[in-house]
Amino acid sequence: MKMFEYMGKDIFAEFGLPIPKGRMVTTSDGAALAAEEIGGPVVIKSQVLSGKRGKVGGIKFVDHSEAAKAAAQELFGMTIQDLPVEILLVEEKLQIDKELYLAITIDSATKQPVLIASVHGGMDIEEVADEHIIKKYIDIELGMQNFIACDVVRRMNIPLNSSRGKELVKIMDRLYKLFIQKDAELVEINPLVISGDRVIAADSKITIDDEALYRQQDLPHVEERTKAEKAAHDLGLSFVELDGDIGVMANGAGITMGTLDTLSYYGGRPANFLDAGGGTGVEGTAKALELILSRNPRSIIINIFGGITRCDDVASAFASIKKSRNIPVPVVIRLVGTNQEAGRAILKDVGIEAYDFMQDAIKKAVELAGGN
Amino acid sequence: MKMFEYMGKDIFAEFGLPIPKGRMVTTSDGAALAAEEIGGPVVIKSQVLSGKRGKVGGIKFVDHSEAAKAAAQELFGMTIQDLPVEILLVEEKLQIDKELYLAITIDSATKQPVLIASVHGGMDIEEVADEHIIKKYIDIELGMQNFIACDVVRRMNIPLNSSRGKELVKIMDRLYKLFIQKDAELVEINPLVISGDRVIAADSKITIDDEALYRQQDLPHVEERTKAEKAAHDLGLSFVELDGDIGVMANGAGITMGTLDTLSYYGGRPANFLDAGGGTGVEGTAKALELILSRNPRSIIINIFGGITRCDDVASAFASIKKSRNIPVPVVIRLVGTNQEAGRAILKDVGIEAYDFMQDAIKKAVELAGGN
Amino acid sequence: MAILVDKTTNVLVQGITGKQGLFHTQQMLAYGTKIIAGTSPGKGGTTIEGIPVFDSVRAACENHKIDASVIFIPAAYAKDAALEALEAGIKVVVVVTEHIPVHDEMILIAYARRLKATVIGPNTFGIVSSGKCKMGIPPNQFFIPGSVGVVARSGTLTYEIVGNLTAQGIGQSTVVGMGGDRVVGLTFVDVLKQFEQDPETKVVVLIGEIGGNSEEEAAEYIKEMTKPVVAYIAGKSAPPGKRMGHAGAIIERGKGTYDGKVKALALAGAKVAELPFEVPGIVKEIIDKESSQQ
Amino acid sequence: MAILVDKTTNVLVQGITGKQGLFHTQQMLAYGTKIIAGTSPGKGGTTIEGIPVFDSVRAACENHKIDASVIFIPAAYAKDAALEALEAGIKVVVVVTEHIPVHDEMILIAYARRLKATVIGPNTFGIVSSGKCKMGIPPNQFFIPGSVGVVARSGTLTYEIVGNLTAQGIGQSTVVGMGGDRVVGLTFVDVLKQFEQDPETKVVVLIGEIGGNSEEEAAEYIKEMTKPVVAYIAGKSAPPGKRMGHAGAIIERGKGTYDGKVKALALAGAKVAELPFEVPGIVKEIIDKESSQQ
Repeated sequence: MKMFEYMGKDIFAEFGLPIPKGRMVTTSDGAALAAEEIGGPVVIKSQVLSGKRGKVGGIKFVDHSEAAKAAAQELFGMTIQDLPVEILLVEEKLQIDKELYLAITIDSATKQPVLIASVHGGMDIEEVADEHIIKKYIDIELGMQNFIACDVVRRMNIPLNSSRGKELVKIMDRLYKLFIQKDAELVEINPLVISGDRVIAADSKITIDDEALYRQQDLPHVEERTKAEKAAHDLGLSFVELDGDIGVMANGAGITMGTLDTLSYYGGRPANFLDAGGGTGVEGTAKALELILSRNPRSIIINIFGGITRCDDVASAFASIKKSRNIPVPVVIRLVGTNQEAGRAILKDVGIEAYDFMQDAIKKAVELAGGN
Repeated sequence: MKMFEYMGKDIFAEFGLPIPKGRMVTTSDGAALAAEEIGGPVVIKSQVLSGKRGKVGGIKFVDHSEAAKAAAQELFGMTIQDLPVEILLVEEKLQIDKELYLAITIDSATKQPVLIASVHGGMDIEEVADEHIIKKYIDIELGMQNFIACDVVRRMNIPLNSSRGKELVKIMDRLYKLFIQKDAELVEINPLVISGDRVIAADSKITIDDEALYRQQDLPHVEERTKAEKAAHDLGLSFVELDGDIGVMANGAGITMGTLDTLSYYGGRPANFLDAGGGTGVEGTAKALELILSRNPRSIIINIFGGITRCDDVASAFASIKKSRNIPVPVVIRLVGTNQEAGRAILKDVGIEAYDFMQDAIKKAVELAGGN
Repeated sequence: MAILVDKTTNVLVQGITGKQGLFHTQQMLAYGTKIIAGTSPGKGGTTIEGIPVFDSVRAACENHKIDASVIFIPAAYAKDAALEALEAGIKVVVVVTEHIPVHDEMILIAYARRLKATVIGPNTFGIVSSGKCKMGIPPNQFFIPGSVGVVARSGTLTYEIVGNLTAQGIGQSTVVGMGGDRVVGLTFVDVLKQFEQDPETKVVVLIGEIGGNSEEEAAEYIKEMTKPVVAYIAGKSAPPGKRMGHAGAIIERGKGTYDGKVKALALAGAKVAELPFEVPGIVKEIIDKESSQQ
Repeated sequence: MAILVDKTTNVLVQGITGKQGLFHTQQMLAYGTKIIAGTSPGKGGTTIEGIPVFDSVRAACENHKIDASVIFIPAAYAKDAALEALEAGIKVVVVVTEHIPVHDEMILIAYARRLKATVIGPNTFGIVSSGKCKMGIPPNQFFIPGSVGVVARSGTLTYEIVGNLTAQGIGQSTVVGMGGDRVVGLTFVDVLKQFEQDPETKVVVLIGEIGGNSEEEAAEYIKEMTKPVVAYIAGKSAPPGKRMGHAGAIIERGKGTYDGKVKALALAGAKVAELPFEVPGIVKEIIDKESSQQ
């Protein structure tokens, strides 16, 4: 779950990480008031879950509160990468002496947290040359230790005895605590601004592990999924909308991808990715079909190779749906694996002959969709 | 640093460990009031840093507040193992279904925390047979995990699904948190009382690592040392009063013990143990001598083998003291090690010929004390 | 011979009394797995399917020699269960559970590494040493003994490919599911090294997918291998930036692409199948060629 | 030969610019120790006594091959310094610092154990491989090369005994101070095993004290040793329940007594001296006897 910048900064504050003076507003009057409270020049930033807002004019600098109101009105009218701007963050404008980059994320290869730092902050870290990026893997059993932060500061060529050096050591320590305690996949400060003697997080980017949300109940909820994707997720289905005309359902991410690849190979175009996962019952299967049908496909391919998923369960679910509602397009089913004989018998009763091999079933589905 | 029972229970409460209803009082009127607040029968417990208070009548059970006042008056008149009773803890009297034992301490051999549990609580754990004691070493990098507590509960033959089993798992988890967060050397609950559905810490014993007190500033301070021992400690000296008539000073615990052993071997009786440690200056040496003289010895042996301690420093310190004050008893000095030539020259200037070997010096000191 | 688990492996099932635990215990027993104990806190002393149940792993280990454990425990408690198995000294731990928080995964894998134990998963179908021992959830009928070692990230895709191998009479030495999560215990390289050492394994099938860089790392090792490797990478048609089910299966910032992986593998000498059902044919060709050369 | 450190050991001094660090660096250099770098955060790039100073251990290791580190850092920061040395891959770390919180000691020793590194101390005088390498604070003049291995808990008592050995012309292979704290990196057994393996060591002197049970554990191992062991235990005259300086030196609950330790050691075949200055005579007797037998 990605957090909005202002939410991330609230969390930063909770962990003692320095943030600019400011607050979130939802009206242009609110923006004017906030600017007045802050006093002096302010920056007004659109709160959207997109990293590109600066480039498309989603951030404005103004000198006083009247200008803030006007700027806010303008921003509230924008959409950034299809996302309407509904929230703004009004903050003191920082004097910027230097922009650093600091992040902690998870490294799949070494299976541990990695701290990433650079003295070339302010731009997308992907654009920073490798030799300017410092990576420090953190032993998760040892955790963040003072010497680790000190050594990163040294590698940044920032004097350890300077006030900014000491401040950075503290920031790394607190950022790591946040990363651990909030089950973060990513915490990023870009830029981390050096402003005179202060070191301040001018932006925040926090992604929380979806699987850990159950134990992070005090975090605000942010919904990134489309309505359909969310409905699917709540049922344990993984659903992604694509732009073709053949509905796809399979059980398992790998085989679903394999199904899409095969479909494309035979000239078909998938309308969706739908991984029904393991052990989906009648409700899940019904919902899955509904999602697929919502894309108005010309045909549907269901490709099941049962492990945890039992073929008879899938067949029963499909049969009961087929009896109770109209499915307006042809459905091709491939069904093998656990309890496959029982499953095939159930399908036969509702007039469907299951396929043995996925390539045959997929070919058939492409054919039934009538090509492109 | 040992904590009083009532302090330990405050800390227990801070960590969510269940304690009886009650509070600390310092007057008998206060005891009566506390008993009234609690309602029903209460127990009044002398707050002294001695484990034997129960056996000498330092704990009283009464049924109402008038009786509480009388009992408190009686307790305030007591001394327990030389310690005057100045504080009482008044608590609800628990219905006791079973008494357990639970503690976490540090195991020197395996260099890690060890959880100790027994279903035979209520008595000194030293009196419990080995086969009734459960020990579980805790990997300090892994910490306390649910499965560890569950397995201890299983070994106590308490059903894991029972409410008391679940409560115990929670208590172990919290006790370990306390142990770690408070830099404890020992946390002990004896007895841990099972009272109906409740599991309650009827007593508390917490010892905090003295070396960690600097980072445990929010703990109340408890002084266990005698005045002289405390003065010594504040100067980095380790001082223990003994009952002989020869003053002893050496540098290092081992050599001080070796000096005492040798002194005893030659028929002398030490008046004290004084380890001056490494690198004591004029002030420390002067204080050390003062402490030794406060025991009215007949002679003094100073046994220095210099490593961190530099012989010239010790000699200078001693010489300056000898010049400024009267030392009423003979002092024998053995001085070898770092900068020994310089040290010996300094001593020679104040009329003292240092010895080479400790046995010779010690023999001389015993001789000068005039035997027994 | 086989890798990691074998005919003689004494298996513990953690969470044996749960719905999934029980169903798959029955399936594993039917496959011939030597399950000798199970755990279920509070149910110690009972038996299920003839298997003794204990309150804890320690309790099981006090009564039986256990070599490997397979975990069917809900995500919120799975870390504790895996740590418990590791702490008790079990050296192969299969974590079937999906949806485990990634921080929990980092902790349990760090602990396993310290104890020099192997964690298979989390979020894995498990491991099958065909005809000898199955730990996990794959359907029994598709796994027959033979000389092909299979290692994969994804479950059903593996069944698909192994099922097709079996349909063509090509058996497997061991089939290993590394798990679909971002942080898992094994890498392709870990498993390839074992197959390289295993006398029973003649050909290795690697089933990868887009995202991450473990296929690229595998390619580096494949260069040194003496045994032929056949690979299939899922996700050729997946659009960048969209997460396809697995935490790992996403093309981000131009890394972990299909083309990059295929190129690395091909350069390393692996034969790369374009579609999943092409794998058995390529394997068969290699086997036939090798046997004709002997 | 010697144990743990030798002529070729490249030594780092952590806290080299502090008062103690500097004084003992001079002493160690005078003894012939191969000190090749020091650390002092914020002073990287300078030199002291001709030794290059770095901001961190990693920075030192980037520029020099370091084999061992000796730490002169105040108690509150000593854990971090020791972890830093260990994390940088240094395999012998001598922690001279006293008054380190015991929880910090448990953490750093657990980490060292994981990395298979040796921690000497905390609260130790250090280690001397006589005539080759001194890491720590003992006075130089009392340590001459020879065939006696010495292992002790206490510092000055060791100088006392080693000084007397040297005065009688009996040199030492290596002298190891385990440290006086309740939790330290080494046990007597760890060190005895090394002496047993070291060809240069002919006789071992064990200097123990009341409290704890490491002397009793040592006795168990001494039974298996081929080399003669001479022991002295301090604290015969100490009253029970009083802590004598060291965290360890206390007789509690009837455990760790003088008599118990002496009995265990004597039963194991060690010669136990009653007073510290008797040790050299007993060692000399053993050496003379052995050389007359050859």
